[in-house]
Amino acid sequence: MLIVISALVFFAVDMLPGDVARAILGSNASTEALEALRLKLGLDQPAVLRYFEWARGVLHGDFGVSLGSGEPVAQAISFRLYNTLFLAGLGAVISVPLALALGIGSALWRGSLFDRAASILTLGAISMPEFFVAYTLVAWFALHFQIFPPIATLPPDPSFGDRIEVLILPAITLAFSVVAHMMRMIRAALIDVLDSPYMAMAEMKGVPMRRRVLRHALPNAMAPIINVIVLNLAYLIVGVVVVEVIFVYPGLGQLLIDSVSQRDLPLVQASCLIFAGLYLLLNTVADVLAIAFNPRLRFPR
Amino acid sequence: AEPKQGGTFRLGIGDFSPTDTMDVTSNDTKFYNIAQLCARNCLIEIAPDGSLIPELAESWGSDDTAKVWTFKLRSGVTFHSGKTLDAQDVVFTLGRHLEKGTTSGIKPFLEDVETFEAAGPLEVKITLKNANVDFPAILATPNAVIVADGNRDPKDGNGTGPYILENWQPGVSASFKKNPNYWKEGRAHFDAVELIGIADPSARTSALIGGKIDAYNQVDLKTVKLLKAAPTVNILSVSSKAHYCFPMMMDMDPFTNQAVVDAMRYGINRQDMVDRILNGYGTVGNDQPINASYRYFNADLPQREYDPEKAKSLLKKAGMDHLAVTLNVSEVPFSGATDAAVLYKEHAKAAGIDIDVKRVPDDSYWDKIWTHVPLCATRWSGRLTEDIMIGGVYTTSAANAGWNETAMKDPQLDELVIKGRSELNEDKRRQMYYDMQEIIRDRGSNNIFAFANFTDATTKKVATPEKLGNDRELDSMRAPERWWFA
Amino acid sequence: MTSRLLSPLRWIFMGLVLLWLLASFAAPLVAPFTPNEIVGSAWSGTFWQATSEHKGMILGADQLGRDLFTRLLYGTRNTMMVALAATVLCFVIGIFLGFWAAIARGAIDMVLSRIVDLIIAIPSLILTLLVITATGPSTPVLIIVIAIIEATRVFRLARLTGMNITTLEFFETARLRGESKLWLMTREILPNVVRPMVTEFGLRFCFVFLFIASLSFLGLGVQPPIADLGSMVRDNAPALTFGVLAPFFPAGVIAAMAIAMNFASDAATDKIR
Amino acid sequence: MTQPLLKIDGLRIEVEKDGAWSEILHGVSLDLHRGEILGVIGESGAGKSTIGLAALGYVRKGGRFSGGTVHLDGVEMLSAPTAQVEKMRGMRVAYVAQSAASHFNPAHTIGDQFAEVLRMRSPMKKRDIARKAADLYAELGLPDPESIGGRYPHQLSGGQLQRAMIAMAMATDPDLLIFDEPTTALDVTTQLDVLGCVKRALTRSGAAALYITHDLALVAQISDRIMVMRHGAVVESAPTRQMLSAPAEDYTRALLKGVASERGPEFEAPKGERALLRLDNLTASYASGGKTVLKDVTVHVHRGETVAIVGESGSGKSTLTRSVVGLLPPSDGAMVFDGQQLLPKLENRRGEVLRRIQLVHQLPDLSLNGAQSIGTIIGRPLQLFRGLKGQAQRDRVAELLSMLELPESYVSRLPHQLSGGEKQRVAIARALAAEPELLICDEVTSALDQLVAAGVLRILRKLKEELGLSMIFITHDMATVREIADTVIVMRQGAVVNRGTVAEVLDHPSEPYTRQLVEAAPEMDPDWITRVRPDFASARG
Ligand SMILES: Nc1ncnc2c1ncn2[C@@H]1O[C@H](COP(=O)(O)OP(=O)(O)OP(=O)(O)O)[C@@H](O)[C@H]1O
Ligand SMILES: Nc1ncnc2c1ncn2[C@@H]1O[C@H](COP(=O)(O)OP(=O)(O)OP(=O)(O)O)[C@@H](O)[C@H]1O
Ligand SMILES: [Mg+2]
Ligand SMILES: [Mg+2]
Repeated sequence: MLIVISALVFFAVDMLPGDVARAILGSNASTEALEALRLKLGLDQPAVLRYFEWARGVLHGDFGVSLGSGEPVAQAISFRLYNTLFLAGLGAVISVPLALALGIGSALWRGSLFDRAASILTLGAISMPEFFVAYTLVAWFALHFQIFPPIATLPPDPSFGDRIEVLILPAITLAFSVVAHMMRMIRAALIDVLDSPYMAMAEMKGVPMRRRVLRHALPNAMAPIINVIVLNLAYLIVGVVVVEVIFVYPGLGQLLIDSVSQRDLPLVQASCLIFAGLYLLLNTVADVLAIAFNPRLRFPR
Repeated sequence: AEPKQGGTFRLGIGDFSPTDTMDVTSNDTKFYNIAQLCARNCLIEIAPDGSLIPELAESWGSDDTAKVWTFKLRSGVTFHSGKTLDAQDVVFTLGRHLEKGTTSGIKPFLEDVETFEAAGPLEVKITLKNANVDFPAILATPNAVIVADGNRDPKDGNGTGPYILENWQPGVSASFKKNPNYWKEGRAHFDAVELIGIADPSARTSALIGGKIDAYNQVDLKTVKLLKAAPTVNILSVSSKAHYCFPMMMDMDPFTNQAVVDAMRYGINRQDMVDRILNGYGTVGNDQPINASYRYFNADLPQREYDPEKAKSLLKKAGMDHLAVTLNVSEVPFSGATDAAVLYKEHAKAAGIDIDVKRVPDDSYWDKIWTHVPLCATRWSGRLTEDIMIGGVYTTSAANAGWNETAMKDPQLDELVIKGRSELNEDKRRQMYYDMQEIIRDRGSNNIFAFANFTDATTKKVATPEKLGNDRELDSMRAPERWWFA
Repeated sequence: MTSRLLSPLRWIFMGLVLLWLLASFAAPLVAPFTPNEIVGSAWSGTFWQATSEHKGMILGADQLGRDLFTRLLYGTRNTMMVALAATVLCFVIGIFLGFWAAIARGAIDMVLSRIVDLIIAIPSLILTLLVITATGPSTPVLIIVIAIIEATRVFRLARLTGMNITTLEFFETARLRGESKLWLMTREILPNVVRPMVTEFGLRFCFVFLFIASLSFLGLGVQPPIADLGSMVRDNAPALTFGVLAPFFPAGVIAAMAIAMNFASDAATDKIR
Repeated sequence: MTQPLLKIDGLRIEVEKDGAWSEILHGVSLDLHRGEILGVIGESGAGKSTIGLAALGYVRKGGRFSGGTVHLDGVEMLSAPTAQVEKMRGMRVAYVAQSAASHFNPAHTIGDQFAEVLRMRSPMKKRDIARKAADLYAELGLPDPESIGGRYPHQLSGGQLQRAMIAMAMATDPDLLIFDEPTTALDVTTQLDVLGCVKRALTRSGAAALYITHDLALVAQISDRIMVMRHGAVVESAPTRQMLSAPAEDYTRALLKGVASERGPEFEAPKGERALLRLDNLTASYASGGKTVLKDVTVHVHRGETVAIVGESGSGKSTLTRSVVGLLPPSDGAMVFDGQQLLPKLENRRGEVLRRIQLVHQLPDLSLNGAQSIGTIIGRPLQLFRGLKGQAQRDRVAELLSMLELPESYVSRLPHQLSGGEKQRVAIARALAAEPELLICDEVTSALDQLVAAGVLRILRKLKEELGLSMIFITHDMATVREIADTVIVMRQGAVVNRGTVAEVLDHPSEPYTRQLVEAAPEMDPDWITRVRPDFASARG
């Protein structure tokens, strides 16, 4: 899978009109400088050869060097990857409990005012473009009330607290875009379960509501819930580009966009592979968790 | 007022790249430029009035063929590392731009150099193949900063400049602290400087208003009026050489016909462009690339005005009563290009010209669109000298090098450009440049409708000298060295 | 139940949205100005601070000085058409292939599922970027690209729900009659999964709407000067920092459309069974 | 007499249907004393479960109490505060649901579910609870009583689950137990086991019980009194023996009579004539290399003959039919239909072959496409196999409907607007529309209640006589076999263990497994269970 993706991305980016050298040197560069750079980067070689060259490196744990800066890719990516994961993690910490609370609440009180309000609010939130949410949050909470910093620049050696402080607004922005989807799916999954006979049985055993939901319903709705949470986590990681741009946060998404426009293949490749790898990893985690939560799969007969 | 000392100056910069390094032959972003001028000095500085004043070179001059140039270096200047500056450092540094396989941005301007030589411990001799009266100006650009002999490390920020590099994150930020031994008097007032790359214009604005940065460049002109009204913000605006164009390719239909070209140029309302796209932060253009920011601006040329009727009659002359053209744009050439194109479309409607605005991908704009389609949008940030601006873009040789965006090939213009380079007589030289401007305006096919100002924003805490440099933005990129906190 | 209490509000809301949609489709008749005409200076002249200069402007001017209300009407119409076209197309593709995989199983299912996984695993913004950079942007390309990317999500749902149906006895009976694949898809499976599909349609529509908007942010969306809600938000967004309300209007319309679409799909699913 | 343990008085319950409330229980009253077992019977939808649940003060989602009272040991369950109701439900009254499989929470072990209420509401220690569970499991005859509590529901068989459910209900030594058809989902032998458990457990604990079923023979075995319900109201209520010997109401009489069988003339296989369908030495499994589900099965069906296939659940009856129709190609053996080789794969069979063999499934809810009208469902094979369109098709559909005694107006209805028996008749009509020569019925009556099933059987018999159809009839109910079949094949674990005419196989079973099957079918006699299973003898008689 990863191999196919890497090949696909490599040749797709390679076939894009536009020229690495021009992209790196900018529009003012002289023809001669461009030619020089092309030679230096080995762009005179056919793409297939370069791909295999690259693939061989990767197999030996070497992702190559960035065409633009000459820095090793692994080094260029690692701290940005950490940043992106941190932001996505914070987004998840905000959105997952919120989505769970809203989803459980509206499944329990189906058709109630709470249910309706939650669904309208989250739908409204989902339909707001991210950059709009981001600008609005900045205008209010950073500029008007001055509670949070308007951009997420980090000091050279940021402490945990530093990070949290600057990332609150970006994380909320991210949460906006995923809470609705998660909440709706959680609600649907729970409603399926709540209607099942064993939930009625629990009620007939005199089990109080809280315990019914938490102990009886949730574990059985876990598979679809985990699935949607994981999908959205993947989205949080991959979908942060816009948020990173607006909040000036040095993450991987930003790097990926920059590298695509610079045709910096090793960087694009590595970033795409990381994204795809994370996606696959998360999917696997979802599968594993689904098994862990389902005794039928855990203890096959 | 007497500048105060101290504070950390945080500067938001809207043009940067993950590939920025401290290598002097690295690529040419504004982030890179400012960083270089923080850590290093040039031989020559451009004063706010545009004149060239001594920096690392105390004095310079040429023989009377304008081919051999001598630069006398200042004595006692030390690098951050403690090493003392000498001629060998200069020879090494400048030589790097001519090395084989270099990707230096000023290589084309130094192409005429035959040799760099150390004529003494503090004297450098440069011999040119062809005469160039304007040669010293080249050594005043931020690309021409001087590093210590042998310094090729892209991460090494060692220099003679006002600040010492402490931290460098490509495409993200850089931080500097004050150089306690800085040789220049009355400069470098901050304790520390931080450069932060912020691509999104709105993010730059919020960062400034929110107090995360003290100044930034490239103010979003769309909102500049709103920004100006903010109580904590100062807008700094100086006229510049940067111009906005809709170039037409003379070798592609329908612009093979000069009447059509002129109709297009009478069909644009330049003042409206300046008012709406630049929000007043600029001046109208006159279809030639030289303005009052250059030494030899021909102010006598009549201004081309918006005249739909004239455009119509020109079209009729060309045998058409209706013209439909496609204008390719993206936000790459300048922010607001799409809006400008849409505005142009509205203006041209009155002249019976139907402009179809086509938004093309940002990504391959320079490769696929520019000089490849009859009509697109461009922006030039201007060049050091009239010679480089005109010679580099409007001549036959420029066309061969792929830089001539109108495919203009005019033998008289080509000849004038060559002559202008070696003419030592000031008056004659001026007249030559006046003529060149007239030729481009009347016989060329660029639609240069506006010159933009350099527009920066600072908080009210920041104080600046009365007159700001206008060679580049942010006080000719020397804000960290020249500004202070009030 | 409280839902009864709320439903009049809901119908009023739906009525307003419908009215707005009608107005937008009759935009040339209703709008006070033409969409590209410049009538004032940037972000001036909302109705509460209108001067004589701004007669007839309700929500003021946009970043270029065009009438925001007029562009809002045109923008709704254009964006609706693109989003609807893309959503419908992605459902046609997704459902067809999803059902096909569910019926055929085996190798066909494997291949289709792998391809879908592949597309999903590549960040969609990057994918679009690649495709549009290669083909050049145009509305049909935009619709097709969005449809294909979103179709992968529909495929998964269609395949899963389809699989459930194929295990049921009436489906088996139809197979035993020797029915064609097309009949199996359209007559046996489809009518029985309308409910999840319609719900998904509402959500998908939102996502498509948003996707177009975020493409506009990267400059890949609908062509200017055609009004499009996403680009309108983007173009006016810088003013947000200064408390100008202009970007709120297109954003509000997007949200209202999305909410209405979901209400409509809810209502539709309530009707079914 | 003392105060009754459970007193339901004038109970009315409404449910919401299409936005309006309609009453499904019209003022039902009953008394139940300590130590007494009340059997509640009636056709499907009579309101039996509803009243059972009401004893817990519970009403299903979408329903509400609209009148009357439910007193449990003096507590009014309908108006008591939630906390008190929950406490009563946990400790004093317990419910045993019809399908244990779906009423156990799949995410927890049965031991945890057993212990849940005790842990919440009693001071018992964890260890003591486990002890108690093991004792109950042992008493109910579950294997490995010490460790079975650690298993998850899916790891138990249906019969075991049902017993675990009974154990769970008895965990708190409740005063009242509600059994809601605890054996309908089980095959006859398992049913007998569970029944025995119930009886013994009740005897031991001395609790009162409400035993709900639609099977008169079953209820006769276990209850002291019987209450007959219909359409949400009580038809009559009397002590068991009195009810069986002298039913007061017509409806009760009809119920009793429905069980008695009537038979047509004996079938004679025409000598020398080749069988219509010959299955010789079929072997099949679901996954290649997986468990062999059919082992060497040989079945012959002659023209006009009805072959019944019986056997416990999972014995491979359905699998056999799947092989015949082409859904599961056998790995070995020969299939010949009317002298022609039957191709193993459905995709390769010609339309004509598909037409001549028709299959009717067990669950009418699943075998009809809920999105198509009855007209379409029956019309489609007409169009596909016989090219009938328009008026001709409509006429034929009407004809088929009337043949199955359904009103013509049903053509425009959707399946969910029909009752279970009606749905099953539509499914049969659809099969007949193809004018098949062989009709395969896979448990077509087991999901229906007795009276409705009897109706369907009667029609099938009529069709068989009128059209001379050949049939394979799968069932696990011996009474049904007697009613419709000519020959019987008994299957066990994928193999045929016995075959012959109905009389040979059922009346004088020589093969041990067949005998077991025949004997496990309850008879309408209160003493039958003590006769076949002396170990279940109750102290109360
Ligand atoms: N929640 C509900 N919504 C709508 N109708 C209901 C609901 N619960 C029960 N009913 C209807 O009430 C009637 C009585 O149902 P109940 O389950 O008590 O019957 P039953 O005698 O137990 O039938 P069965 O033998 O099929 O279990 C049926 O017609 C049923 O369709
Ligand atoms: N799709 C399947 N895949 C794998 N095994 C199956 C499948 N369907 C049935 N089996 C297994 O095949 C065996 C025979 O099943 P079959 O459905 O033929 O039994 P049956 O006699 O019809 O039982 P019932 O009376 O419950 O309908 C069982 O052990 C069952 O678990
Ligand atoms: Mg019931
Ligand atoms: Mg079966």
